[in-house]
Amino acid sequence: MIRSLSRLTPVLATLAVFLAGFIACSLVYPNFASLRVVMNLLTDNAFLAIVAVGMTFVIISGGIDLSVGSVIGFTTVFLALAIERWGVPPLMAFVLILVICAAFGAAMGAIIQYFELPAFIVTLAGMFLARGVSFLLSTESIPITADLYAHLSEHAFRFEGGSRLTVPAMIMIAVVLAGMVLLHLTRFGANVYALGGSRQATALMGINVARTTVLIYTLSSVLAGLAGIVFSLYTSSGYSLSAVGVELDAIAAVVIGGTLLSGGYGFIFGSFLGVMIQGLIQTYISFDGMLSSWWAKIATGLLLFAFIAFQQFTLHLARRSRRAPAGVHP
Amino acid sequence: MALLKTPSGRRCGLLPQRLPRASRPPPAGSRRLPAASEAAMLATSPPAAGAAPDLLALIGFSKSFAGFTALDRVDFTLKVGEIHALLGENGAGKSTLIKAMTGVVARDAGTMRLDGIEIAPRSAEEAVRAGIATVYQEVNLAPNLSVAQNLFLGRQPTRFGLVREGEMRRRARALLAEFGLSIDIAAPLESYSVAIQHIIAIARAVDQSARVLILDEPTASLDAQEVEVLFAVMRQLKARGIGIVFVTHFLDQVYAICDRITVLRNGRLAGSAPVADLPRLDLVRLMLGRELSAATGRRPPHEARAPSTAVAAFRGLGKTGYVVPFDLTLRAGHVVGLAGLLGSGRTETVRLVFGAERADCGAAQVAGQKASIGSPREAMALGFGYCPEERKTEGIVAELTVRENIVLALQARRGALAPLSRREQDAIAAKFIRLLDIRPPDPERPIGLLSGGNQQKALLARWLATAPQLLILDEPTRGIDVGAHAEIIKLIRDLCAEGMALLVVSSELDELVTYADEVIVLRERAHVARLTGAQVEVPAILAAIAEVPSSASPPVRAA
Amino acid sequence: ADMTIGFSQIGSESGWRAAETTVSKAEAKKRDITFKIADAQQKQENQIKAIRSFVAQGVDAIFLAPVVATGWDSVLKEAKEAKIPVVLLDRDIDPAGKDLYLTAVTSDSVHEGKVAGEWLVKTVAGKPCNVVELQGTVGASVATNRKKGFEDGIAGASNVKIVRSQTGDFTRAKGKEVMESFIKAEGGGKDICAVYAHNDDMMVGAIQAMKEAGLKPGTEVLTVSIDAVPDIFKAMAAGEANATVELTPNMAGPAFDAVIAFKEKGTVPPKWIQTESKLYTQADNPMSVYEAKKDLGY
Amino acid sequence: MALRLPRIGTSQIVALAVILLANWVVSPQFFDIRLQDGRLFGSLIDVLNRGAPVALLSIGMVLVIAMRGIDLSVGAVMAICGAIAASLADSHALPVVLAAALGAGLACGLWNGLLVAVLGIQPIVATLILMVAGRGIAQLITEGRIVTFTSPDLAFLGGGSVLGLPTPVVLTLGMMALTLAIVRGSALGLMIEATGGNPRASALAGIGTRLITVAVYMWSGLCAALAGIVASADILGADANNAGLWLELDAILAVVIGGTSLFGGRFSIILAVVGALIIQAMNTGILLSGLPPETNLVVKAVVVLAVLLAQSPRIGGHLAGLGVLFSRKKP
Ligand SMILES: Nc1ncnc2c1ncn2[C@@H]1O[C@H](COP(=O)(O)OP(=O)(O)OP(=O)(O)O)[C@@H](O)[C@H]1O
Ligand SMILES: Nc1ncnc2c1ncn2[C@@H]1O[C@H](COP(=O)(O)OP(=O)(O)OP(=O)(O)O)[C@@H](O)[C@H]1O
Ligand SMILES: [Mg+2]
Ligand SMILES: [Mg+2]
Repeated sequence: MIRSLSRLTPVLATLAVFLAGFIACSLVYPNFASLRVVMNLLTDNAFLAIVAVGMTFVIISGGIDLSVGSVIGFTTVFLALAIERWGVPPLMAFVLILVICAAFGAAMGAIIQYFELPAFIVTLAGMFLARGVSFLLSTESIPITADLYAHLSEHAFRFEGGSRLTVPAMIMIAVVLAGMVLLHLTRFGANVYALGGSRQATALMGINVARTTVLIYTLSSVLAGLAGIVFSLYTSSGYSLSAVGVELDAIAAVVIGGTLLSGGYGFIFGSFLGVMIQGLIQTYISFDGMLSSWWAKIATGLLLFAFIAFQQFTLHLARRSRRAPAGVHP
Repeated sequence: MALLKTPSGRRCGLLPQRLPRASRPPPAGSRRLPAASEAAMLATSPPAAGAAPDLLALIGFSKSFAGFTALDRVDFTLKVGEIHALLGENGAGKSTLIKAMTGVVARDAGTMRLDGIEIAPRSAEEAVRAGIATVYQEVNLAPNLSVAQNLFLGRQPTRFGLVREGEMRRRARALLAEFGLSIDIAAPLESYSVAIQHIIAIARAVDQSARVLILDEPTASLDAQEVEVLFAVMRQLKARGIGIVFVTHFLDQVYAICDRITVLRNGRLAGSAPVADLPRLDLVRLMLGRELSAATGRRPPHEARAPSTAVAAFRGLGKTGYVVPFDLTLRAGHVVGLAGLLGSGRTETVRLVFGAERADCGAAQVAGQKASIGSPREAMALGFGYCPEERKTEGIVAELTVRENIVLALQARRGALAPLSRREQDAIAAKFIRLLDIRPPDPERPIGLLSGGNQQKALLARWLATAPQLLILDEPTRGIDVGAHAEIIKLIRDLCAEGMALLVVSSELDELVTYADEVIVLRERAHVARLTGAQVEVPAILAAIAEVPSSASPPVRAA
Repeated sequence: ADMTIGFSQIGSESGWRAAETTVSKAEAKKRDITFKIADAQQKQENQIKAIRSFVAQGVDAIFLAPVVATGWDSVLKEAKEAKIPVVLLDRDIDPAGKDLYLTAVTSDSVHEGKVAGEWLVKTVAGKPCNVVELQGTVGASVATNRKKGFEDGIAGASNVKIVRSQTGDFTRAKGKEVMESFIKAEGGGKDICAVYAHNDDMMVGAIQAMKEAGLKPGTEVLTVSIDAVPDIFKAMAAGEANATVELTPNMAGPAFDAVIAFKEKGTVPPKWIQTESKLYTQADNPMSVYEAKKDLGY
Repeated sequence: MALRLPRIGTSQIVALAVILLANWVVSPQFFDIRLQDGRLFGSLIDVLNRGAPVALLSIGMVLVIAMRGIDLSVGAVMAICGAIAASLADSHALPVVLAAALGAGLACGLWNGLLVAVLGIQPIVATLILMVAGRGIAQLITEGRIVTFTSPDLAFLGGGSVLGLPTPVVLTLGMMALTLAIVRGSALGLMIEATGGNPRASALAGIGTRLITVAVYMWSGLCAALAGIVASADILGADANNAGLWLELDAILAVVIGGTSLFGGRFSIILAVVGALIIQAMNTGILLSGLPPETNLVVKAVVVLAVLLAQSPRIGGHLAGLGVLFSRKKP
């Protein structure tokens, strides 16, 4: 039991780091410790967290998906065009884009699987492709004026002091929970972990590795599409340059959350915390506001370092304290 | 109660001594018959070979890898309710035949019938669906998943699509209990030793097997008790009419349980016969294509040896939570053996000695000088060498060639800036390939493509190439065939005669006593007995191992 | 004035942007305003976050240099709900949001392109002229607008023709690389009559490429670009560049004044405070302009 | 990853040749080369010259990747070192300028190496820290401006030529030769491949894996510094905002096109450089083609996929040789 609990240590360490960071920020800025800041964290990072959930599956399986940022960009452009220019009803457009994304992800997964190519490069090509196609669709930013959008962006649980739990945040929370169930409680989830532990062993155990791989990339792309929908709700527009570099943010969040980039270990909740830590760093920097743009970057880097070093240290302590005395093996 | 790595009797026909084991009823008969008569007895007992219908029939299996022929028109038949030994030297093609059968390796030619119906599985998944469950030679489970998940991966009990964790754990416990294993099944697989991982792999396959069960060297890392448990399970399956293919290098086990033997040599079918028709000597000749040199005899009497200088001495070396502090002296020309149960701390002991794990107390003296050993590098600088137990994860670098793997340690000791010339490397590789008979004798082949036993030999070569003063070997003969086994034991003796100090961990006690000058017995991560001279005998070691432990539960697992 | 203003700046992708930041800070200091700048690193989501956090901090006004025209409705509504006036700098946003901000201090980038195009038409005076165009980042609204404006500017002159157009990502290095390949593709550059670049940085790179290829920019090949950063004046002084259209980095100054007037006197400023798009040529004493501009933080 | 017999790199060379031919089709003067002012001049030379920064980065990156690492910071390190070089160029002699810039690159590499080898942080996040902060540092040095210089010495490194070849090309070849000499002339190459292949086994075999890790990141920093100097020298100024932006992805792509696995192990420096040339040939081809810029990325995606598929074990017939028998376990 102790050994199985110990697998949670990285997540607990990340949680501790996040809380410590939040408290530290609140001590510096009195306005910080407010429900509003927390709700903003949730809303502003909703699309990132949704992508990070998909990315967690991919990374745990030993892969990587660099295409997600571009898929978000593509999704927003597609939605804007479909709704504004082609007159597709918004809900219909959502379904359509998710199907397109699923096909896109499945294609990448199939190429990775059947041609035995590195995921990094296949999804990099996917990243070029998705962004390139959105340029072809439109290089202009297109506002989405559909009623549904206005309605959804108005819709929110409102709390005291003007803070709101918005639709994007609610979708994100649902995705995180569903991701946790899928990863931790289903056969598919176990197969994902097994793939990351040893691809070859998984095949030898009689798991359909090809199907699992294709499904994983499909899932990641579908979630990226969903994140794109959320992003378009968030900005009520479609723009081919939106969400550039989000793949790196998502990967960083997943890894900060305690998932091993080499696969096999990790938790959805950890990735969620990773997203929140990144959001926290940004919020801190914008609260400070006195940093010139370069100092802001340096500070972001240093804070990232501080968080990771602290996390490493916490893990180290946790491991040390768990070591039993001689002769009594856990 | 303690699980024991009992002496084998596995290879020399010695009687296995049993230790009291509260939780498990003593197996029927405390004595086992000598191998030959046992085989004779088995041959007369049902099911009579030949009477049963063919379950699995392979015809003309061929496979070559980039010009190298691993299988050449091999035929093989397995009958209903038969346990069929598949034997051969390292690299003979046993594992390849198995992988070709299950579709993991695409065969070049050959047809295969199960119950008279032609099948051609193209992946392990299809093989399992066709009713063929397999334990491959290298443990092939997901190291990061829990034991329970590994047992039920792909077939977990579910409700509404969700895995019923509780139910799965319950079943996992029940399944492992059949194998006398009571471990934390929620812990990740990799936290257990290879031996336990192997049992888990077997349990998974047994639980899956519908028609055919294939076991590729399942017993390599098991001790006698576990082997016995496995055999009991195999007999049950056999009674249910399941056909079992069994690969091993322990001939006693063949005679103890198998009905029929098929021997491969250099990828060809060398012969196939009921056990009764193939006495041990004939079998060995069939496998090797020659007589076995009489190398496994007893070594000269212990008294004859004068105490020599200490190469290394450790005082109070230990680490909290890892190994209780111990004293250990290693002398030139002496072999110190470490004996104990699974998880008794033998591997831990040698890792401390080699600095692979940093000790937190104690002192070391090497060649009379005070020394600190904080890392393998420091240990190597002092003339130590360490051939680890877990070949796949800690030994080989799979994609490097045999040559590169062999020179790796020597090169590391010389430092990056003093590279061995290609000529020197070729010479070293050629020398050890010849000396240890590594097959195929191609130094430029990625080592990952060699058979398991040949990888083990190349690792041994890696350390021999550094000509160490102290060589530490952890289970050096695991997975090695009869012929090579004898060679390696001879090699250990020769090294010893040349004045090298050796520290050897081995689970095969009667092999250990043939070369050890001193045996240290471990229990629960502590050194509990030291046997020297005439005391180095299997019964004495067993007695020391068996001494009722002071605390209630033994480490790692309890029965 | 004793107030705190938050500025969501796009990023620091170019010298011009750096100058805008520097000048804004200086202007804030002049007026004793606490000025918080959040660098969005070219990401709209970061700008939205920054605005949210300014609202959470309760600043007195928010300046926004929007990276893209659309998608500001909901966050600007939040600011409005919190009764914080927003001023747009440098770029406008989508018309749907007009009531969401106080005023916009911007230049008209279509107009800039047009000024450049008209200058070229006038300068070649009816002679046939093949133009190569160095575009800004694909999808950036400034690039789209400056392209459109230039095309409008040359629309009437059938002798002026864009023969090649590629993106140089607004950077010197890419400007140089793209120009190199234009020269190769257009017969060693002999067929190129003029270069139009969406910003001066790309033009500086392109000038280098032309010089290395043995061409004479400024005489053999005409150049016209936009922004008026100091280095282009150096090139003009050396006779290697012909014209540039100024985009002033001082957008914040008028914005501060508008906010102060609004806060203190309740004066509602006009919806659009347009900055001048002044054309500079070699005739405008480039060296003195260079001296005047070189310490502005470009 | 399945084990295969050693690669010879035919597929990469063929890919490069095919792309060059395609360039020739879209632009018939592609192979024309003329001598002007003692310097070769032509599209082919442009491919070499413009490919130099990514080629330099890939020389360092291939070693890092062979060690199972990754270095996302190279673009930022380029910016830092370019900024240092440009800001010192007019006030100091060239050796001082170079020493400062290269020293900064080594220091950046040391930082990365320490985070990875000593603190045990996963390489991708460890180097992400410098990727983010490094660009800030570079901008701090230039204060966000483009710092220009006039020193002809430094300019020579970007725009000059040696024996007709542009200096960046010569520098790249020199760096490649030097790296090859160090790595293959000593046992370092073997040790890097062993460590990347199986870190635990290598440590037990007595290889000083930590030291090598730090050294390899430092070398990557050095290569990035040189790339940064070249990039600054090329435009006679340091553009801290844009220098090396996203080039880390190109460098990684080059390494992978060059056949080195992202899971470490066997590597080839020459093929990584060929990979960089493949990427640049593609970019140059796109510029020459006259297609509208909106299509750039789509073309790039298609070409990258085609190059990869040609390398796939399933398609590149003879390379497929051996099946999936044993595979390396990941940590
Ligand atoms: N993928 C492969 N590529 C090249 N050669 C291979 C490959 N797989 C196996 N071989 C070769 O085929 C031969 C047979 O190997 P196999 O693993 O079947 O031997 P084995 O009989 O199981 O030996 P052991 O008792 O040592 O396990 C060996 O010489 C091995 O080197
Ligand atoms: N701290 C630990 N956590 C989890 N598992 C451990 C730990 N320490 C040891 N083990 C596992 O328990 C196994 C048995 O321990 P140990 O290596 O001491 O046994 P041994 O006496 O060498 O027996 P053998 O080598 O025959 O398995 C180890 O190989 C290892 O896999
Ligand atoms: Mg085998
Ligand atoms: Mg052991």
